[in-house]
Amino acid sequence: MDLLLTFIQKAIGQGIAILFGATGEIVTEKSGNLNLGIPGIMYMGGISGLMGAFFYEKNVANPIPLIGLFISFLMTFIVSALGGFIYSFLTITLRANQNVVGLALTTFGVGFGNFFGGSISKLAGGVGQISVKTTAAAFRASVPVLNKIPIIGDLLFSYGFLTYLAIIISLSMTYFLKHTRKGLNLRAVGEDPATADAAGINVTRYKYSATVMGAAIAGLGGLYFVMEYYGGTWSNNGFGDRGWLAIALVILALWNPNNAIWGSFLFGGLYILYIYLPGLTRATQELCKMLPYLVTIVVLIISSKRNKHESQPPSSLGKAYFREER
Amino acid sequence: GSSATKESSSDTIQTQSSESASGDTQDDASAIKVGIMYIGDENEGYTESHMKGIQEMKTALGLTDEQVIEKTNIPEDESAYDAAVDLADQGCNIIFANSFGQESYMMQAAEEFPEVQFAHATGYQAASSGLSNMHNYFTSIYEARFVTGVVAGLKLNELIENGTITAEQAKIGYVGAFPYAEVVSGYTSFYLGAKSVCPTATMEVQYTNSWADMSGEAEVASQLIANGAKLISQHADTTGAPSACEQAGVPNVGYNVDMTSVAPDSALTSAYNNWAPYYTYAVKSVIDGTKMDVNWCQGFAEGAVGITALNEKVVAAGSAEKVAQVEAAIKDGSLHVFDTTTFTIGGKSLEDLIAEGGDYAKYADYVSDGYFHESELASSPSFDLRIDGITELTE
Amino acid sequence: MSKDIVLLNKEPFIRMVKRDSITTVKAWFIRMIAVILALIVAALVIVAITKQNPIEVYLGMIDGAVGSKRRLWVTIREILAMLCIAVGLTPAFKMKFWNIGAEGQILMGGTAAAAFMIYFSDKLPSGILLIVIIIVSSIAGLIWGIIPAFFKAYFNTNETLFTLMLNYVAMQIVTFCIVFWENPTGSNTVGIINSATKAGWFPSLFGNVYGLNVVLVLLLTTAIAIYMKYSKHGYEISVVGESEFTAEYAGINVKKVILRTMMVSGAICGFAGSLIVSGASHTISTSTAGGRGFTAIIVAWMAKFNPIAMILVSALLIFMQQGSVQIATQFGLNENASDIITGIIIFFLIGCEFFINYQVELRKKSKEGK
Amino acid sequence: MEQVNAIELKHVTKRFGEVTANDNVSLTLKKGEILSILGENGSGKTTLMNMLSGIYFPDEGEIRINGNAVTIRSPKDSFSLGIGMIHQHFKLINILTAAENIILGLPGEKKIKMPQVVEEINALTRKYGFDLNPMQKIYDMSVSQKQTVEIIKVLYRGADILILDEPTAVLTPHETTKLFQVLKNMKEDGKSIIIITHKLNEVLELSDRISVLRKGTYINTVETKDATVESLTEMMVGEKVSLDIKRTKPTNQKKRIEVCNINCRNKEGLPVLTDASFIAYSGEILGVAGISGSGQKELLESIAGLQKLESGQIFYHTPEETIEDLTKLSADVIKEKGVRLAFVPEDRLGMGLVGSMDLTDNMMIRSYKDGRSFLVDRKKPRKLASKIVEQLKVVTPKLETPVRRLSGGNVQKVLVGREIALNPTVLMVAYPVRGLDINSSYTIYNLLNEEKKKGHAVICVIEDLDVLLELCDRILVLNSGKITGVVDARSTNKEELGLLMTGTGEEKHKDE
Ligand SMILES: Nc1ncnc2c1ncn2[C@@H]1O[C@H](COP(=O)(O)OP(=O)(O)OP(=O)(O)O)[C@@H](O)[C@H]1O
Ligand SMILES: Nc1ncnc2c1ncn2[C@@H]1O[C@H](COP(=O)(O)OP(=O)(O)OP(=O)(O)O)[C@@H](O)[C@H]1O
Ligand SMILES: [Mg+2]
Ligand SMILES: [Mg+2]
Repeated sequence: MDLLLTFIQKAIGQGIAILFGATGEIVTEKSGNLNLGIPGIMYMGGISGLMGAFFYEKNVANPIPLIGLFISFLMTFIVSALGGFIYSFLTITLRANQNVVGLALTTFGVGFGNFFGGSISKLAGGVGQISVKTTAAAFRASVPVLNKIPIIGDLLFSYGFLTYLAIIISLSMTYFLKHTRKGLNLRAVGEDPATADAAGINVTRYKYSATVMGAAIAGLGGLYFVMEYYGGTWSNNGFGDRGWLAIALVILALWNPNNAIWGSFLFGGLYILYIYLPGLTRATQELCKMLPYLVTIVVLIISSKRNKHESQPPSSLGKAYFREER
Repeated sequence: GSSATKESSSDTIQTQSSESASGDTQDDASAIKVGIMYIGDENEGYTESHMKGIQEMKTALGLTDEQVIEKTNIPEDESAYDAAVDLADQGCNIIFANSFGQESYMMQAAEEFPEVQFAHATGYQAASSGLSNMHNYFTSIYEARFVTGVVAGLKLNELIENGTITAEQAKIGYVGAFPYAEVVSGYTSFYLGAKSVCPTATMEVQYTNSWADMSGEAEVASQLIANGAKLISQHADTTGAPSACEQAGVPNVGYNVDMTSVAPDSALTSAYNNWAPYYTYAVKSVIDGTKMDVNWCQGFAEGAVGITALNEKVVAAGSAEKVAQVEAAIKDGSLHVFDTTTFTIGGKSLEDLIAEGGDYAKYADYVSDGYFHESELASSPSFDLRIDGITELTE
Repeated sequence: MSKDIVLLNKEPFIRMVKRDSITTVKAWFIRMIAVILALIVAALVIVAITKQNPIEVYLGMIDGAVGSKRRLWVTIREILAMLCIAVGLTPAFKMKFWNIGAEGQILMGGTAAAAFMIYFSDKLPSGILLIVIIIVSSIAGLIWGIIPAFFKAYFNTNETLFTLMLNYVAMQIVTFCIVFWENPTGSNTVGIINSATKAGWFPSLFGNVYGLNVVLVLLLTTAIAIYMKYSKHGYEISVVGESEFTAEYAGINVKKVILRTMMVSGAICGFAGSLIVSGASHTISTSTAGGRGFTAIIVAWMAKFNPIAMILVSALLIFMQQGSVQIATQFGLNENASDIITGIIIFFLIGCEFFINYQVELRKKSKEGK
Repeated sequence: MEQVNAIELKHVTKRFGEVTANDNVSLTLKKGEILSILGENGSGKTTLMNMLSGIYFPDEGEIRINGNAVTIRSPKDSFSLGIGMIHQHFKLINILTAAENIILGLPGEKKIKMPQVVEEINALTRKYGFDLNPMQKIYDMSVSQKQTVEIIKVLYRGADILILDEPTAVLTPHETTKLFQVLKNMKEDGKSIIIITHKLNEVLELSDRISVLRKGTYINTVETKDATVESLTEMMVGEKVSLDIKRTKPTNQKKRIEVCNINCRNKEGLPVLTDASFIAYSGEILGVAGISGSGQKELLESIAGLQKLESGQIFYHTPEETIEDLTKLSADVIKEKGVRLAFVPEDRLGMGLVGSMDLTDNMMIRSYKDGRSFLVDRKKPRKLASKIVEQLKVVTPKLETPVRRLSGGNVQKVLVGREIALNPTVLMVAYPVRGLDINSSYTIYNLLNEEKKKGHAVICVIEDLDVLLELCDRILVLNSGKITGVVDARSTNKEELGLLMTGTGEEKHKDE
C-alpha cells in the first residue's frame, strides 16, 4: 500500500516537469514552430530560478519564503522566455532552420545550466552546498489541512503549488486553444501562416508570443525540478533527458494539453517503474528503463495509423514563413 | 627551494600557500610537474574531494599553479588515454587519474612513458600489470563508513527507545551505485557499524546503476522509505537521496560531502575521503626520487578518511562520545571493521566457509586473525561478500 | 459610406527582400563577419562571467586543439568521426527524413563492434575480424535506421520522434550489454577490449594510428558526395524529399527509396560506431556516441550537405570542443563554458544565412509624397 | 458632390529581384462597378491585387482608397480599408470549420460565441443566396463550397471592395453562373468588385469595364459594351491572334486503352469510381467531362498506375496489336514494360514537376532510369530542356531556374513538353489549360491536336464545355464516379452534356 502510494506520488512528481515542458511545446508547436531547444530551455529555467533564490537568500539576513519564491519564479520565467526569444528571432525573423536552431539551443541551454550550476555551487562552498532552504520550502509547501487526510491527502494534496499550476496551465491552454479567438488564430498560424496572414492575423507576433510563452512555461518545468523535486539544489545534467520526453509527450497527447496531463503521469510512472518492480536484475532493470521510450514509439505508430485530420501535427510545423515567398 | 617558490608566486593567487609551505620543500620541487585527470569537475562531490587533496598537496609541497595541470571531465574512454599522454607530453613527472574506468587507458599511457609515474585511484591492476611506473591508491573509506554506521545505529536505537519504531522495524535503506566490491565493501562496513550498536538492524540495498544520477538516487531512496526503511545511507555521488529523505523526514547518512545544506533536518553525518595524504606522499616521493607504493591505502590513522561534523539537531544523544571511542579503537587497531565474529553468511562464519572450500576458498588470503583484511593486498576494496542481514533488492 | 477610413502613412521601417543570387565570395564574406561577430560576443561573455582575457582564452583553445602533434591528431580523429556521421545523415536529410537518431545508430554500431571484439577475437584472424566488425557494425546501424524507416514508409509514422526515442532505447541496450561485458563484475566499465592482442583494432596506416580512419572516412565522404549528386539513387532521394506524389508519378517506389536511404544512412552511422570503438576508444559505454549524433545534424545542416563545407563545419565545432578541454585546464573555465560559446557561434552562423538569402531594405525617406 | 473612386492606383511599380511584375501601373475602380482585369500569364495581375490586399508592398506609386491616399502594410490594413480579396489559391484552414475560418483574425470578445457567429453567417448566406453549413469542416468541402466560404469571409468582414482572382478557374459552368448571380447581387448592394479571369466570355458577360495588363504594364481600360473577344485578345497579346481549334477527322483508329469495370476508393474509403468501362482509340481526342470531383483524376491515375484499383481491368493495345494487361501495375512497372504512356497531372508542381528543381532535373523525372549505369546522365535531359524552352517559347531566365519560379503557363508548357517528348502512344492530360491565358491555352490545344494527328490516343479532362465540344472527337461524361455516357463531340451540345454530368441522382449523392 505504502509502496503503491509512494509510486503514484513519485510518478506524478516525475511527470510534472515533463508536463510543463510538453504544455510549453504544444503552445509553441501550435504556432508552427518545432522547438527542439526545449530541453535546453528547461535547464536554463531551472538554473536561473535557483540562482535568483540563491542570491536572494545569500544577500538577505532573514529571507522571506514568498519573496524568494517570487524572485525565482520571475527569474525562471524571464530567462526561459529569453531562450524562446533567441529561438524565435533566429527562426521567425531570420528564418533559420528550426531543427538546427533547436538543437543548438539545447546545447547552449544545457551548457548554460551546468556552467552556472557549477558556478553557484562554488560560491556556495562546494558540491551539494547550494541550498535555498527557505525558498525551496515555500515551493515544497503542500496544501495545508487537506494534506493531513489519510491516503487522499498524500495522493492529491501533498504537492507544492507548481504541481497544481502545471495542471491549471494545461487545462487553461486547452480552453484557450479551443474556445478563444486568440487560440483560434494561433491554431490558424500553425496550420497555414499564409492563410492566417491573409486573414489579417499578425503571424510574426503570434509566432513570437506563442514560442516565447511556450518556452517560459517549459522553463517552469526546470524550476519545478530544481525547487520542488530536488528541494533547491543543483546537480549537473541532473534534469537528464526529460526535455526530450516532454517533446515526445506532445505527440502522445495529440497536441492537446489535457491529454498531456495524464500522459505525463504515465511517463513519470514508467520512468521510475524499474525501481518498484520486484525481482529485477540489474540487466532487466536497464531493459525496464526503456519503457517510456518504447511506449512513446508504440503510441506514435498507433496514432499514425489512425489518420484523423484532428490528430495530425500543425501542418506548417517546422517551416519558416515569409509572406512574399511562393 | 624557497627562492624558486617565491619567484613563481608573484603572479598567482597561490602566494599565501607557497609561503606557508616553503619550509620543507626539496630543492628540485620547482622542477617537478604534476598532472591529474578527473572524471568530473568541481561540481561533483567525488572529484571535488580529489581537487581539495591536490590543493592541499600543492600547499604542503609548495608547488606553483604552473606545476600542476588539472584536466576535468575526462571520460572513461580513449579521451582518458589522450589526456594522460597529453599530460606526459607537457612534461608531467607524475600523473593521477581518479576514476575506475580510466585504469586501462592509464596503463596504456604508462607503457608508453616509462619514466613518468602513473597513479590511479580505485583501480586494482597496477600490481599485476608488470609496469613499474603504474600505481594504485585508495582510502580505507570502509572505516569511516563503519563509524557513520555507528551514528546511524545510535539513531535507530533512539527511534526504538522513543517508540517511533519497534526493534524489528529498524531497517536501513542503502542507495548503491553498482554491485561491485567498492560498493559492497562500503555498505557492509556501514551495516556492521550500525549493527554493532543496534543488533536488530537490517538493511536493504537498491542500485541506481550510475555514479551520479541525482533523480535516480532520490527515487530509490523514496522507494526504500516506502518499503519500510527508517534510515537511508548511500554510496553514490549526488545529494539526491538526502534531498528525498529531507522531504520524507527520514534520517540519512551521506557520502563525500556534508549533506546538512540539502537535508538540514535529517542528515546525520557523511563519510568522506581525504586524498591529501596520498597526493602529498606520491608527489613527494617523485621529488625525492624515492620509490612509490604500488598499492597505497590508508584510513583514519593517517587522516585519509573521516566523517563530517555530526548534525547535532538530528543525531542521537551521546553520538559524539561513541564516535570518538570507535574512531580511537579503529586507529589503535583494537577494532577491525570486518571482524568475522560480527557477521555470518548464510548462517555460517566466513572462516567455516573458507574451510569448506568451494567458491569461498579464494578469500583464504584475506582472512586471518579473526578479521577480513580489507584493502591490504590491493588498495582497492575487495570485500564483495553478501552477509546476512542485508538484502539486495536488485538481483 | 459609414465605414471609418484608416489613414496609414507609415511605410514599414525595414523590409526584407529576397535576393536573387549572391556571389560565393560575398556569401563567405558574410559568414566570416558572422564568425567574427560571434567571437566578439563570446569574448564579451567570457569577460563577463570569468574576467579572463578573451584573447588568451582563444589562444588557449588553439593550443588545446592543435598545440601539439598529438593534439592535432586527436582533433583530426574527432573531426573524422563527426564528418562520418554528418555524411551518414546527409542522404536521410536530403530525403527530408528527419533522422535525429544517429546517436542510437552509432551506439548500435559500436555495440556490435564491441561484441565482435569480445566474442570473436580468438576465433577470427585479425584482418578478417576487422572487416567483419566494420560490416556488422554497419548492419547494426542499418537495422536501427530501417526500423523507423519502415514505419515511416508504411504507416507514415513521425520519424523525428521515433528516431529520437530509439536513441534512448539504444542507450539502454548498451547499458544492458555492459552488465554482461563489464570487468570486474558490477563495475559498469568494460575497459580496453583486447588491449593485449589488439584484435579488432584499426591497425596503424602510414605509421599513424589514425591513418586508416582518415582513409576510410574520406573515401566514404567522396562516395556519398558522388552518390548524392550523380547517381540515380541520389536523384530519387531528391525527388522523394521534395514530393512523394511526384516520386510516385515518376515511377519511383517511394517505400523502397525510404527504406534503402535509411539503410545507407543508418549503416554509415553504424560504421561511425565502429570507427569510434575499433578505431579510437576500444571500449563501449553509454557515452560512446557522446552527443555526436546531434552535433552532426547541425554540421550537416549548416554545411547545406556540401561535403567540403561539412569538413569545415565539423572542424570548427570539434576545434571548439577540443580547445575547451585546454581552457578548462588553463583558466578553470569549465567545459560547459565552451557549450555556451559554441552555441553562440552556431547562432550567429545560422543567423547569417538570412543575410545571404535576403536583403534588408530600410525605409526610403525620399518618396511617399504625403 | 464629386463621385470618388473606390480604388485609384497611381504609378504603382513592384519588382521581384530582376523581374518587374508591375511597371508604373495606374488603374481606377469606380464605386459600384464590376471591373475585369485581363492579362496574359505573368502579366502582373495577381501582384497588383496583392498590393491592395497587403500581401506585397509596392516599391513605388500611390494607392488611394475612396479618395484617400493610404499605405497598406498588411492584410489587416487592407481589411480595415474595406478591401476583401479572394485569392487565386484558397486561403482556408482545412481542419477548421467554415465559421471558424470566417471569423479568423477578427477582433471581438475573447471567448468565441459560436452560436451567435453561425447566426450572423446564416444571415449573410440568406441575403446573397449562398448555400453553406457554417459548421462543416473545410476538408469535407467541394471546391465551390470552399469558394463560398472565401466570399462570405470577405463579406463578414464588411468589405465593400471585393477582389476575386481567377474565381471561376475551378468551377463548373453551373457554379459559375451561381457565383455571377451573387456578384451581381452584391453590386446592387453598392459593392465595388474587381475580377480577374482568363475566360473572356465571362468577362464580357459580367463586367462593366475591362482593364488590360501586358508584361507588367498597364495597356488600357475599355467599356465592356465596346469590347469583343478578339479586341481583348489583341490588347492582351499585343498583336492579332487567331483563336481557332483546327479539328481534323480521326483516321486509322485502333483500340489503345481498354478499361473494364474498374472500381476504386479514395483515402476516406468512399467509392470514387464505380464500374467504369470505356475504350480510347488511337488518333482521337477523348474528352472527359464532369463536375469537379466526379472521378476524373482517379480515372487518369488508374490508367497511369497511380491509383489502387479495387477491381476491374485495364488493357493496353500496342501498335503491334498485342495486348498488355496493365491492371494493378504501378507506374514504374508499366514503364518497364515499354508502354509509352504520358500523363500530365492536374497538380503540376505537386506531382508533375518538382518545384525546387531546375528544368534539366525536371526533364529527368521521366527518363532518369534509362540506361544501365548507376549514375544519371544529365546531358540528354539538358538538351531536351533547351529544346522545349525554344520550341514552346517557355519564359525562363535560364535552364537552372527552379520551375517553381516560372509562371503557371510556363510551368504547364514545360510539363506538357516533357510528356510529349516521351513520344507517347497514349497522352493523358488533366485540366491542361487551367489558369492559363488564352494565348497559352491555344498553344496547348494545338499540341494536343498534333499528338492526335500523329496517331496517338489523347485523353483529356477539361472543365470548359465549349472547349470540349470544339476540341474533342468523343466526350466521356462522369457523374459521381459512374460513366453516364460517351458521346460524339460533333453532334452533342452543352445541354446534353450538362444533363449527363448532373443526372438526376446528383442532388441525392451530395446530401449523403
Ligand atoms: N512572390 C514573387 N516573387 C518573385 N516574383 C514574383 C512573385 N510573384 C510574382 N512575381 C513576378 O511577377 C510577375 C507577375 O506575376 P503575377 O502573379 O502578378 O501574374 P498574373 O498576372 O497574376 O498571372 P496569371 O494570369 O497567371 O495569374 C511574374 O512575372 C513574376 O515574375
Ligand atoms: N517566387 C518567385 N520568384 C521569382 N519569380 C517568380 C516567383 N513567383 C513567380 N515568379 C514569376 O512570376 C511570373 C508569373 O508568376 P505566376 O505564378 O503569378 O504566374 P501565373 O500565370 O499566375 O500562374 P498560375 O496561373 O498558375 O497561378 C513568372 O514568370 C515567374 O518568373
Ligand atoms: Mg495571377
Ligand atoms: Mg497566377
